[in-house]
Amino acid sequence: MAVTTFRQALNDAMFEEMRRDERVIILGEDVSGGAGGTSGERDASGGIFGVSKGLIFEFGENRVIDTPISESAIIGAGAGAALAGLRPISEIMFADFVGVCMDQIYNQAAKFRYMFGGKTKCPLVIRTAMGAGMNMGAQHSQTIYPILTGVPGLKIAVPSNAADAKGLLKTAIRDDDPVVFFEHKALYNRKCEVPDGEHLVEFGEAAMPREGDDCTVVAIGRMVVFAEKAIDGLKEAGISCDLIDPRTVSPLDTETIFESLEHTGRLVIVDESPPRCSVASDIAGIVASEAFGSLRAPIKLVTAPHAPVPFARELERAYMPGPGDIAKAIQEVVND
Amino acid sequence: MAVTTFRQALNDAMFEEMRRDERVIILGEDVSGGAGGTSGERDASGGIFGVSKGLIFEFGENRVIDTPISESAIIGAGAGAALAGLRPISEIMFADFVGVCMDQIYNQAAKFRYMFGGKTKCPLVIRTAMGAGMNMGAQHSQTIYPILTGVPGLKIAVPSNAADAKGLLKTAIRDDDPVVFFEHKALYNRKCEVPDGEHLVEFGEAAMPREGDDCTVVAIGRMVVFAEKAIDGLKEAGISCDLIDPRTVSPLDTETIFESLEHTGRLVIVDESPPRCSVASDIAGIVASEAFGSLRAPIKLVTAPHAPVPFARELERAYMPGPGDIAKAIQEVVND
Amino acid sequence: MTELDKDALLGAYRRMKTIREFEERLHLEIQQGQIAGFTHLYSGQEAVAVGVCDHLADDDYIVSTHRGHGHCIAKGCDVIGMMKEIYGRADGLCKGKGGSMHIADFDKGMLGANAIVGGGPPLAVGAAIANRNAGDGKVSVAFGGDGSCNQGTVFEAMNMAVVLKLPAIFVFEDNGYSEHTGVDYAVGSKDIASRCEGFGMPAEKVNGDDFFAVFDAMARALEHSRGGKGPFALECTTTRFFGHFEGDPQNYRAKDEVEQHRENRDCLKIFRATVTADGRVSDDELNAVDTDVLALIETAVEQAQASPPPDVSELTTDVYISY
Amino acid sequence: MTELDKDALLGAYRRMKTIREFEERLHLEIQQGQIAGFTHLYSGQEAVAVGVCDHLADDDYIVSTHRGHGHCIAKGCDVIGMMKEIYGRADGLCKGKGGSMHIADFDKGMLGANAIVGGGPPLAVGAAIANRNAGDGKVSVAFGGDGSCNQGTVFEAMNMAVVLKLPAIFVFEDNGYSEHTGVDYAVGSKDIASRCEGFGMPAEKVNGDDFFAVFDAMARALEHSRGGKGPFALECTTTRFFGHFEGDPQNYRAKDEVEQHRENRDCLKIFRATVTADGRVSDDELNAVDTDVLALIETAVEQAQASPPPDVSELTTDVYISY
Ligand SMILES: Cc1ncc(C[n+]2csc(CCOP(=O)(O)OP(=O)(O)O)c2C)c(N)n1
Ligand SMILES: Cc1ncc(C[n+]2csc(CCOP(=O)(O)OP(=O)(O)O)c2C)c(N)n1
Ligand SMILES: [Mg+2]
Ligand SMILES: [Mg+2]
Repeated sequence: MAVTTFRQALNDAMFEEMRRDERVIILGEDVSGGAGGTSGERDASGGIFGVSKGLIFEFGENRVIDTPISESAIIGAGAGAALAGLRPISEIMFADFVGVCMDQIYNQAAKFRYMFGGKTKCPLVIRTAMGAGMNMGAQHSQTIYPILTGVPGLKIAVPSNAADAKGLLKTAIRDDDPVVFFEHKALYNRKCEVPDGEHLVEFGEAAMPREGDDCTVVAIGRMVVFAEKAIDGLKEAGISCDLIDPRTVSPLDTETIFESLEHTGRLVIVDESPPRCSVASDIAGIVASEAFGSLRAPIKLVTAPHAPVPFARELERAYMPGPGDIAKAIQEVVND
Repeated sequence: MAVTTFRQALNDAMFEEMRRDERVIILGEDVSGGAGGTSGERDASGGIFGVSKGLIFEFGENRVIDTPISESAIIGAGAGAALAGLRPISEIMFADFVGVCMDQIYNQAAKFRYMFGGKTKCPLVIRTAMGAGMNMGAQHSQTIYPILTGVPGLKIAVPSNAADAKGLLKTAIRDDDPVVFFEHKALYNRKCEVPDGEHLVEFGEAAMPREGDDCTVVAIGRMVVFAEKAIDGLKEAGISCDLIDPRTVSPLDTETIFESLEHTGRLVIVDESPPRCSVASDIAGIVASEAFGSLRAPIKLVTAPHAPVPFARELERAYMPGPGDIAKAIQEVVND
Repeated sequence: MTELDKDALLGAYRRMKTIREFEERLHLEIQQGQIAGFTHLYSGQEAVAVGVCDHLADDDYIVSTHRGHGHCIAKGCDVIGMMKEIYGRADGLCKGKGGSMHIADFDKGMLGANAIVGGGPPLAVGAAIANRNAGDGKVSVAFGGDGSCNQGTVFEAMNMAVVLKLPAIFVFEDNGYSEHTGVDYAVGSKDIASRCEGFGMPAEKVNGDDFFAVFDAMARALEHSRGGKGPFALECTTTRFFGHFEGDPQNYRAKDEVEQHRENRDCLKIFRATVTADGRVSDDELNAVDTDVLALIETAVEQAQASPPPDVSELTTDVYISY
Repeated sequence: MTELDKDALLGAYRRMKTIREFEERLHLEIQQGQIAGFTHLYSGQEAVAVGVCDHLADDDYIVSTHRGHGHCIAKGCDVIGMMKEIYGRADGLCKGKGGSMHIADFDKGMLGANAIVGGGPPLAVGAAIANRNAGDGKVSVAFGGDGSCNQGTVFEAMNMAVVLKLPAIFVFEDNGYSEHTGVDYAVGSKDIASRCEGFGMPAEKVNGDDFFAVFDAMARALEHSRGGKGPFALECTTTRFFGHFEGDPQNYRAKDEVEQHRENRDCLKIFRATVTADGRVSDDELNAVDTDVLALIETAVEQAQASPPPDVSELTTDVYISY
């Protein structure tokens, strides 16, 4: 096991998969960078967050493709290349930008297999950076995954740590269905142990980084980090929780959630997104319809407010659910 | 009271509001139609569904604007004109097409007021036709409102009958916030009584077209029609229901839902959308967190399956929730 | 004019005629309520689809539009499977799940019709990346209408194809209208080819009613693109013989416009006149093709009508390969 | 060259200098960790913003980009309010909710910076509809970078402006790069003006380092657009003196590129040389402006640092007017 950053784990995953299968290509803005620059230096960025650093030198310009600022063409070209036998990774720099290429994601890539009667597949991975916490303002800080989770035909991965990031990305690249892969910007520098050698994480299998009896906490992406903090802090107060990290929100491992609820009877769901039609309220809805009998208290949703992401540090801090909000919700639910 | 079609009610609403306020304009593809045609006839379509028929003759080309097939420019121009003091109605022919203009909806129009510190407003109405049932296939049959309901800054109207369609559209046009207005294609020819004279329906106030004791049914858009059928059919079996039509899903009138639940204790939610992150699961989630105490049985969600909309009649019929599915759900919940 | 032998000429005629009769028959079937949904007929534009696709092999790719039947037939899709699809039958090309606007046939390099205007060209760019990387001289063709050339996705695709020097060919069929709006209104430049040139690729404007004009221009486009010089655009001026969709009252067209076009701009008539005039093919030979084609269409309709609808269990299959 | 009187010249210089010093100071403040977030500086491009906006009144509209400080200042936004906004303060122009990429000032006709590349031009088209309908000779200007000219929304906006003959002016600032990619790589046509012409509007390519070149071209653009002839495009070639965003190591640029540009292509130096050469303005007069500007920036920073952050209760206000 090596201790690796989330960024490095993703980079490793791409190196490994691109070596393993020459059909894998990556395309996006500045995924290498430097094309047409006066220094002549390629890989001037390696992805604006450095995630695709170095790929161009090993795999060349035909497989590591810098594109103009044309997200519909980035996704469309990925989807079209997938229909034509490649296994593309299309990078959308910030998840917020799916607005300019949404059609290619939800009407095209997601629906090909169904519309065409199962006669094709679209093994496209869309990698994108999401989330608040860097004071980037309303158009560079959203989570976005809620609006894609409901789209039939897409799979949605939201890793919370480096090991899962690597294992899920490798699985995504090998998966024959289109996958949207959300990377929280605030996690890129976080480290954890990542298993050596081939490491794959199956879709639809939640992780349970904490186990306990009093409450089930479901948290997504970076919120897992905050939930761990909250839960660890509640030990003193004698409260213990199951913490469930779904890792993929579509498919969603409801079984693990339902099983946990059977013994805790209490549920807190943490999602960095605004509340309406979020994955938090979705999971709550699923539980209220399919595992109602297990519930011994109202479900608590800990989410961002129904507001865009504000710029000022103080407001953005208040916007994001934090460990304190989570701890408070757990206590309330447990005492209900 | 005159008996009027849904289509005519919408047309009346636009005529009335455009007469009342000359800042109201409408723009979209073929909202009039015939420009550049060889017959020289304007208003050749009046909107592909005929909803804007006749407007051009009264209000002229400066206010009834036929556009190229450029949805980002249609929404963007609407939003920009709104910032500049007009009150535009931008028409997106089929709701499915929001994919090519999503950014202008959710990153631009929705966020202006917040990003700019409350120093402006964006009184834009986006009118669009939604829904399955006409064998139009996977890219012309979606409901779409779930992916916009979660966007802070937007209001979302989904009328189920001609009277509400008129009243809600007039309210939308007068509203100072951006509103997305969803018109179910299968409702355009449906008639009902529409109050004469000025008829406005407030946002965030649900209607209750049926009242009863055994179950609360929340249904959206065309599903209200099916729910009415289902509920009326259950009278014989001695089952009576509150039927709640939220009319706007953002803002959502949770109060009416919670009040109803206090006496029924049972909830069925009907939504033509696929289940994940739908308005159905969202309402279920809200209830499970805020009105849990009222629930005496699991919530039942009646939705489309997690699949694109299929083409063949037989499949599409099976795709859409129908009165039978709703009746079955009510019976199950009541007997739980 | 390119030298085509008799077989090639009869083949081209057969494909154009098949499209024509397929569409004329659909028009009747739809009027009689046999077919549900939203159907856009290609009658009148056949010379474009066939003039382009007659250059292509099964492993060249095309992407198509909402008005896609012609492209499918030209690219070699099974006509009976298509008819069944449009009828919504279980044994249709896409199991009845796609319908008129979503026909694809991957064995034929037909990557799909598309009900989103401008949806296809970005996909063709991707297919052209696959072509380029394979280095096998294959190309990808994106069909689009005059109206589609106002959709941002199409511009992005053209620019990206130029930047990446891809073997992608953009074919714009200017049939005079996008829905109920004339091209001279909606295309600000009133000229599509020069727009494409603005993106840095060569473009030609050709008479889309003339199979030979299209065929020859496509030969030049292929020479360019297969030669590694990047994309090429064709603007083909043509006309449609029916409404935008079936049921369209066509109030935007002069009363006799279609009649005039059917008289003077019918690509099949023009083709016949050309090839019989110089004696390359006889009227009898063409008439024999007509007979064949009508029989095929009749069979297609009969089989489609006799085919079963998809089973309801198909509702949730094919959403994913695994989930 | 347009005849500008001394006041106009000094005013233009003041605005350019204010932008320059605002940005140079921000660069320092950011290095010192005073300012959070994602900041894109406009230094080097001042002649474009000022050359364009010096023609505009408060009731002409502009829409801007992620690199918007220059446009704001040129259009007359309050510099202190801007600094406070970038600092994230309660009394910033947008109450600290917007930040560097979302500054707007509606009293000044500044409809907002925009963090989505290509987000602005469609908005300008709408504002130009309002201009046209009001019939008051006002115009709307959309600023964009060389990179933005590859985004589909921008093309749609240009075409629609032509179709509707709107008084919209599209200003493309070619500073050589979109992020870390050179314009010759990403713009397939290697020429933006000809692209715009492809959409059916006149376009000019001008030296964006030269205030007078921009100012004169903008005069021609306005004559065209105010005269009811529809949109106009300007491609202004310029350079940026800092990285794409603050913190950018700029590995894509030759080591001495910025230094060279600061030496030879500094629009302030060029302006000074021009106006002092012919004696219209003296060095002393310009130096006096410099002193003023530095004092203003100092005040802005001091006030911004002293200002309070927004109250947490502001988190959920301004989402709607009523809900
Ligand atoms: C993004 C999008 N906008 C609008 C439509 C509705 N629509 C379908 S076909 C069409 C006109 C297309 O015109 P053109 O590209 O000229 O093709 P033609 O129909 O003439 O073959 C329109 C507006 C659509 N399907 N997709
Ligand atoms: C839709 C979208 N795609 C990508 C980005 C990320 N991004 C921000 S600025 C930029 C480069 C813009 O280049 P250009 O238009 O030349 O403007 P400049 O930065 O040079 O002023 C990119 C790619 C974005 N903000 N929005
Ligand atoms: Mg057309
Ligand atoms: Mg640039």
